[in-house]
Amino acid sequence: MASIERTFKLQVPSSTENLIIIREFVSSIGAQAGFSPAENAKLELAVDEACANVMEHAYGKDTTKELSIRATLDDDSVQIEVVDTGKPFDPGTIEQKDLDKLVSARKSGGLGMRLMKSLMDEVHYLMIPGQKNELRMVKRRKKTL
Amino acid sequence: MASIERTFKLQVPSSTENLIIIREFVSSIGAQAGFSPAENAKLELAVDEACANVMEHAYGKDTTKELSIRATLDDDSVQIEVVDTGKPFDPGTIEQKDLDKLVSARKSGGLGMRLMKSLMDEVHYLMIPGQKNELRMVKRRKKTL
Amino acid sequence: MANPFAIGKSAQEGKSILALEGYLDAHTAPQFEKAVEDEFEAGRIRIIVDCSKLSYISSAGLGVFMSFVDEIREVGGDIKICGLTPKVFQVFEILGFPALFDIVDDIPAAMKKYEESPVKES
Amino acid sequence: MANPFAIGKSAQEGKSILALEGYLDAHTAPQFEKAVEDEFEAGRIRIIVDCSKLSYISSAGLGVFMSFVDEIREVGGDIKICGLTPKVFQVFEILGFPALFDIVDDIPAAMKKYEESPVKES
Ligand SMILES: Nc1ncnc2c1ncn2[C@@H]1O[C@H](COP(=O)(O)OP(=O)(O)O)[C@@H](O)[C@H]1O
Ligand SMILES: Nc1ncnc2c1ncn2[C@@H]1O[C@H](COP(=O)(O)OP(=O)(O)O)[C@@H](O)[C@H]1O
Repeated sequence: MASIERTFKLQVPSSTENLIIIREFVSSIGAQAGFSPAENAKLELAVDEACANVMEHAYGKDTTKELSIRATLDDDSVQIEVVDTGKPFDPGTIEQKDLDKLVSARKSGGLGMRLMKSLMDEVHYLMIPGQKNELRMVKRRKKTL
Repeated sequence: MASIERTFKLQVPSSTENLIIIREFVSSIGAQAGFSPAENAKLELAVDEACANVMEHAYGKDTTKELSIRATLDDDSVQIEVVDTGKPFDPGTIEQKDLDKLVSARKSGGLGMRLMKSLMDEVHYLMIPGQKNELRMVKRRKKTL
Repeated sequence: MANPFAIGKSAQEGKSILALEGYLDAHTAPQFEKAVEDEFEAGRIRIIVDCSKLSYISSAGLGVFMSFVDEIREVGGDIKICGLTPKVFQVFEILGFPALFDIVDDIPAAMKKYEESPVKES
Repeated sequence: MANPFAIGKSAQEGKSILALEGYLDAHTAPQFEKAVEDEFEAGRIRIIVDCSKLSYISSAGLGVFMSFVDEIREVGGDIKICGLTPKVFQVFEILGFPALFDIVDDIPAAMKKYEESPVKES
């Protein structure tokens, strides 16, 4: 593995039919990073959740919008940034309800953000109003000393 | 299929290990365009050849460089632009030798450009010295009237 | 083509079997939602979801299980889940689904579960 | 992982069989080139390339066949190609390879071809 940083970018229309392109992109990068199939499946799912949220919430299903994913691979980690120019939101205001509460409220949502947090080592939101929303996630590579 | 134009972009380091990411990207777009598996295989191969040429010739195997692919899907066609900032070249000066000549000269190259031309409906090179080199290829979608 | 997902429907001993295949994500979840809704509205409230050919699930797919099960249990039915591959099971587990759903190995085990406990005990 | 390609080597009735598997592109072609070179340098000049498990080929892979065959034929050997799937065969065909190489169905057919015509007639 080269020690320099490598950057990959993907930009697709904000349509859920492109989630499969996004997952293939991420999974190829995870394979290059040397992630095991199980670890790579986690990376793939976390990015799917992040992008599905942008498509549904930030862009309100407007498929004429664009969504960008930037992946940076270095010796220590894979870093993913998902960028959109849609509606900003404050992740701090989102309450994490217990699963049984969601079930009795007959909700179908509320699982994505908790999944991202368990699947990745770091999850950060950065909102620059009027400019862009960015979700940055990091998954560390296990060191084989 | 929506009637508006959809654009997809991919940027990867100029390393042959990324050809597989490029092929997956292109093949997902071809599937969205409704190409049959055989037509899609042609699109995928043409773009692989274009990118392998950039990696080898335009960038002379310098893997710190970046290569971009832009795919535009509309009602009539899939258009692919491969962009690099490496060494420009004049495709008009490239002689197409017969296969048996290549064999007796023990050449391993000289097949890529002829493949692209047979696989795609249009192949254009555009070199803007000091700025970028662009290879634009078009594959038309069959009309089902 | 771009997002291969399919649902096979069958019935066995008064249970409805929905066999999921391929990728269940935000794009394909509405198909699954419709299928569960159709069963419920036709009064077929004992559902088995066979995931043995399901290669991928995201929260949009999990949300379908979550949003229907309460309603179905209220009328004496249930959704039993079977055939999860380790990869897909991992996602159910992270979210704590095993505490809320009967998750068993295969269709015969799901049938047996319906004998023992028609509605999951909580 | 990112670019799965493998070459299986075996020998049968004095022929060297190289069984290609996966994706043969500009990234993996050097491995194939090295394998053919090794055979040639060890004096094993009757080569059968079995492509039945080859899922993809680009011009970099085709170039390997092209660059060695003349040298090998000069010393009385050959490269016979077998097992091409329709997808891969299409690429050989576009470039006119069938006129320059013996392309047959399977390993037994390649063996037989070596009996009939040890070096492809041109
Ligand atoms: N990228 C985003 N832009 C705007 N709102 C978001 C975004 N991501 C999440 N949200 C908000 O946070 C809530 C919880 O998100 P999540 O846990 O992924 O569940 P779900 O998307 O299924 O509702 C969403 O319902 C939405 O209101
Ligand atoms: N993108 C490119 N940039 C610079 N030179 C190129 C490019 N593409 C092709 N060439 C030149 O054209 C020649 C023929 O290309 P091609 O038919 O693809 O065969 P090969 O790449 O195997 O030599 C190359 O050897 C190279 O000199």
